[in-house]
Amino acid sequence: MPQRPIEDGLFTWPVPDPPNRAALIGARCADCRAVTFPASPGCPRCGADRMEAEDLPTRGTLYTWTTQEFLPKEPYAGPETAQTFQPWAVGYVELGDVLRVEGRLFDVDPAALDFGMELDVVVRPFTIREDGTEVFTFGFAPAAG
Amino acid sequence: MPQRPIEDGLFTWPVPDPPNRAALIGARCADCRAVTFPASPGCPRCGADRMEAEDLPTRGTLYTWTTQEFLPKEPYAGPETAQTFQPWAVGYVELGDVLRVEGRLFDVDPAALDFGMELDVVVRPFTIREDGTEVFTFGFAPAAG
Amino acid sequence: MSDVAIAGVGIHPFGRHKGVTALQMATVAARAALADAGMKWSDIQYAVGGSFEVDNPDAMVAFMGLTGIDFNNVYNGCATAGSALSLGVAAIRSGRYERVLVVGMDKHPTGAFTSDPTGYACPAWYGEMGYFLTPKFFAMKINRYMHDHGISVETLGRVAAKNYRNGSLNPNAFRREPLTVEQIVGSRMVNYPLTQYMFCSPDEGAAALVLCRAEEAPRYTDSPVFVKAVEVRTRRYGAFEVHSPSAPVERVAAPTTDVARAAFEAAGIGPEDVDVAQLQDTDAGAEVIHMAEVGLCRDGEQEKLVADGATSIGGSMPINTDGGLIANGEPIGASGLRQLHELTLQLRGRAGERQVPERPRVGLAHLYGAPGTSAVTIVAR
Amino acid sequence: MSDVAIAGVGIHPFGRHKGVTALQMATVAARAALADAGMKWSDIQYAVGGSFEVDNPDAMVAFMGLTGIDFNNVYNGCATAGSALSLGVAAIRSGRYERVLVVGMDKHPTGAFTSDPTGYACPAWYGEMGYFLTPKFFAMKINRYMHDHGISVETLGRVAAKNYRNGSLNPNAFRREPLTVEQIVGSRMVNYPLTQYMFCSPDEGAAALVLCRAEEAPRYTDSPVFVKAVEVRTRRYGAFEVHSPSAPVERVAAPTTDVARAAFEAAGIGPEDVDVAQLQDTDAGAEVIHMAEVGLCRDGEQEKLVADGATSIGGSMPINTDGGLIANGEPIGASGLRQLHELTLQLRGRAGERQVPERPRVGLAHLYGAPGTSAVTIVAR
Ligand SMILES: [Zn+2]
Ligand SMILES: [Zn+2]
Repeated sequence: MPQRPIEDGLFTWPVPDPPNRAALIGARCADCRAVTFPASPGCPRCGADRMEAEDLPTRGTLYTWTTQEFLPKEPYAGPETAQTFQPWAVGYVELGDVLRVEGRLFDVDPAALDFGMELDVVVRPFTIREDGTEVFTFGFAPAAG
Repeated sequence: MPQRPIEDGLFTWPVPDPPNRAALIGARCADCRAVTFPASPGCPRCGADRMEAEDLPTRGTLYTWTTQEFLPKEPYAGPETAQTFQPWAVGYVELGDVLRVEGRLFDVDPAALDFGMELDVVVRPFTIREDGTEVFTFGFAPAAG
Repeated sequence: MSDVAIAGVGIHPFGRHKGVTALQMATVAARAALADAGMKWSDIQYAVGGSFEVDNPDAMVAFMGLTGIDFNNVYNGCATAGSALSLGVAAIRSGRYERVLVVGMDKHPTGAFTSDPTGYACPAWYGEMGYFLTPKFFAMKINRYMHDHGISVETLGRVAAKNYRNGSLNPNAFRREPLTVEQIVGSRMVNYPLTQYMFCSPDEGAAALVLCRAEEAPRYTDSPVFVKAVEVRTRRYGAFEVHSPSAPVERVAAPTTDVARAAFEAAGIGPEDVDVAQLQDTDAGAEVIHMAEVGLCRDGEQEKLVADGATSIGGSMPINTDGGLIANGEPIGASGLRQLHELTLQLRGRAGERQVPERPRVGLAHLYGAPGTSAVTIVAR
Repeated sequence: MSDVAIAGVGIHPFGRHKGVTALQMATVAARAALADAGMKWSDIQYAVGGSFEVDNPDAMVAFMGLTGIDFNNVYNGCATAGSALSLGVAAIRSGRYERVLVVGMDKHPTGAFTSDPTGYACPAWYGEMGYFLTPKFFAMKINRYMHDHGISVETLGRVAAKNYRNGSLNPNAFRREPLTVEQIVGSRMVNYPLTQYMFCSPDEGAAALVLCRAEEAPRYTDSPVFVKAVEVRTRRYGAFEVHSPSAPVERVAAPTTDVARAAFEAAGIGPEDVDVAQLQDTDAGAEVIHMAEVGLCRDGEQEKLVADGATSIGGSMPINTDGGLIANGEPIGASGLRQLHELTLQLRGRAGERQVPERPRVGLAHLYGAPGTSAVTIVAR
């Protein structure tokens, strides 16, 4: 089955070190050093337009979260139907002292989520498109130790 | 087959006199006597909100026209496909000294249309909806004499 | 520069109105505002219309009368009415026009708002992943806020219950059934910790204001309300805002805080002078956060204030006296003008069953919308 | 009241730009306008954005920098840029702000524009019948106009050929291939008497202006262009306008005529003073009609003027020197700012191959859009 990321240039996977971890690809402003994810054509902090790609830290802490308990309307492109939909958790994870990134929270009971818990960047299957391509996306899962 | 007008309150058909003619239902402002078609909740001329329904003249003259040579996108609800589409003519017809009303021009070769030609208000089949209802609409056709 | 007065207000009830178009509702609201001011449509020299669903609010001239008026349409998300009002006020202050209509309208389909993420500077994949949803963000914001500032779920329930109670006193509200804290907290979870009855719903409605020069106000009304300030601001870098795939760790004040400060400075008063406020309560948590962001209290004080009933109609800091978004729903273009409609009635002392007991002198209206835009208006009599 | 100058102009090429969002194009145009003025984004205190497809043009702050700016979005159909510019100008004239960005952007799908008729005060059946289409109306308007005023089909072909020729000299244009009158008149009939190549197409692009107080202009540019007037008007009862199921027999002047008169009066000049004009040429017939409606000639004189080349770049009345909508296409929010971009270059004497020979002093830009709204801007050096 052909496989592809949900978007090119979003994450590096796997990274050589640590093993089995993924790294999100941000951009750092050459002028004021602010970091964006995903890479932005302009710096939201100072307005400069020289942005350089940079891998973000692969581990972080949970800043906040919620549960998504209804099936989103389009443009949501996940595989569920109203019948098969199961609530999921989504949160902002603080990667180093750099940036809080939003993503799905995998492998964890929402009731067990807590502020400050350690999470790793992971890549998981998201859906299978009509043309048979399996689409992968990024998210976070409890730190593997 | 169930039949219905494309919209209620748009035309009276047939009218008793002259026979086989239809009358469009406009609204006349109780204050300034301006007439609208279709009936409007407010007067475009003076802003008053007392509008009274009134049948418009059933014969008029062609003010201007064009041809529609491509299949309109939605919300167009006609029965054609890209394969079956045939250009049609559409124009503004001056009904008495009251109002110019836009509508399809039936039973006439577009090349034979001319400014000032006499046209009657007519009602014709427009499309058949998925539920089997035949929808009728109004338009204009060369005056029957 | 001329000061600006509200000469008249009008509203079309909020809710669901099958067969009535948004432009028709706007016409009803505008005619009511004109009647309230004792003006004719032809007296109006300039109009500003706001809507999400209607491409061209100015098309209502077909129903109002084709006077050839200069009519400008604006859209700034849920802050649309603030933008519309600011243009109307600026047109009078600058001396360009003397009598202005500001009108908002919308007719939304049911369910959470959605749109094309790339029109909000978000990548397409953000929508494909199911992240382009406002309720989810608001839930995450209040979840962290509750943790940081000791706000309980009961407080969210009390805020919503207060708004449903106020809505039950408002003949123009969408939700007119009072609900208990238990019913609200126990309703279906939508986005933890926010339940179904803690959210407002998109709906339908329209509201309108007629503005005039302050000097001329006595010609049109025996109880003029003056617009002391109306400000609009987008977010600064470091604000934690909706529709953000990422947010910097560095934090600055929210756009609501920025815009409230600017409005208070322009009005020459402070939060302590506000007698009645209408705050953007997209959900019960938003009302809690916005109380602090606009400066009506400090972070965390909401827990006691709400429990003590301070934000109820009879309390020391009445908020969302007409039921807010929670009881009225949110027709985006109209929502902020509904707030001004309510403040005008309150300052006139004509809010009926929901009148704040000591007739208020100063009112504040606050809006917040995607992608991080806020508006604050301060009115006084 | 301060006069207003154009301190800088910027444009993103018009055409088709796969993979580039409208907000990204707007960012390119805005950065170019800032660079032209020698300003930084943080110098800008207020911005006005216009778009049809983008809900929130203000979301471009994510790319420009999150400065917390007051940013207002407007939409007035094809007259959007006129509305945006009028707000930017008013903000400076009133003394509220000193440095303002006005930006327009759009990224349309192919094919004729369509939308929900009820948002234009039209009944739903009008759309179901296939009548809610602008090209059809413009064809009916020019058909009658040609009959009343003796305009030939060849004149329509010559107008379009002139615009394609001008577009071939414009590196930012969408259509850069010159076409002959025969090719244009002989192309596929779309709506009689208008053929395919007589129409502009919806496309993609962005344009931006930086405005400042006239007194400050020398700080930013060695060739300031001043905004002498910008006016917007809707139609009066009796104007013959697009999206009208019916029209009164009683006729009054078109909104274009009304707004041009208002603009000339505000600028203190007359049509005879205009050295170069950009007119809304949604189709070749529209340019012909708008020549008379704005007052550049009398009804019927276009036949000879066009045949004599008066509206060519080297003629006595150069019109649409950058190719107009016919060669540039129409990204609605950006279209009118493209006109101002071109007029600024022409008045600066820096329009390159398409420079009007005697460097013009006064320029006029005209927009017309559904449901009958027109804007005219007059600039001078
Ligand atoms: Zn930077
Ligand atoms: Zn009338």
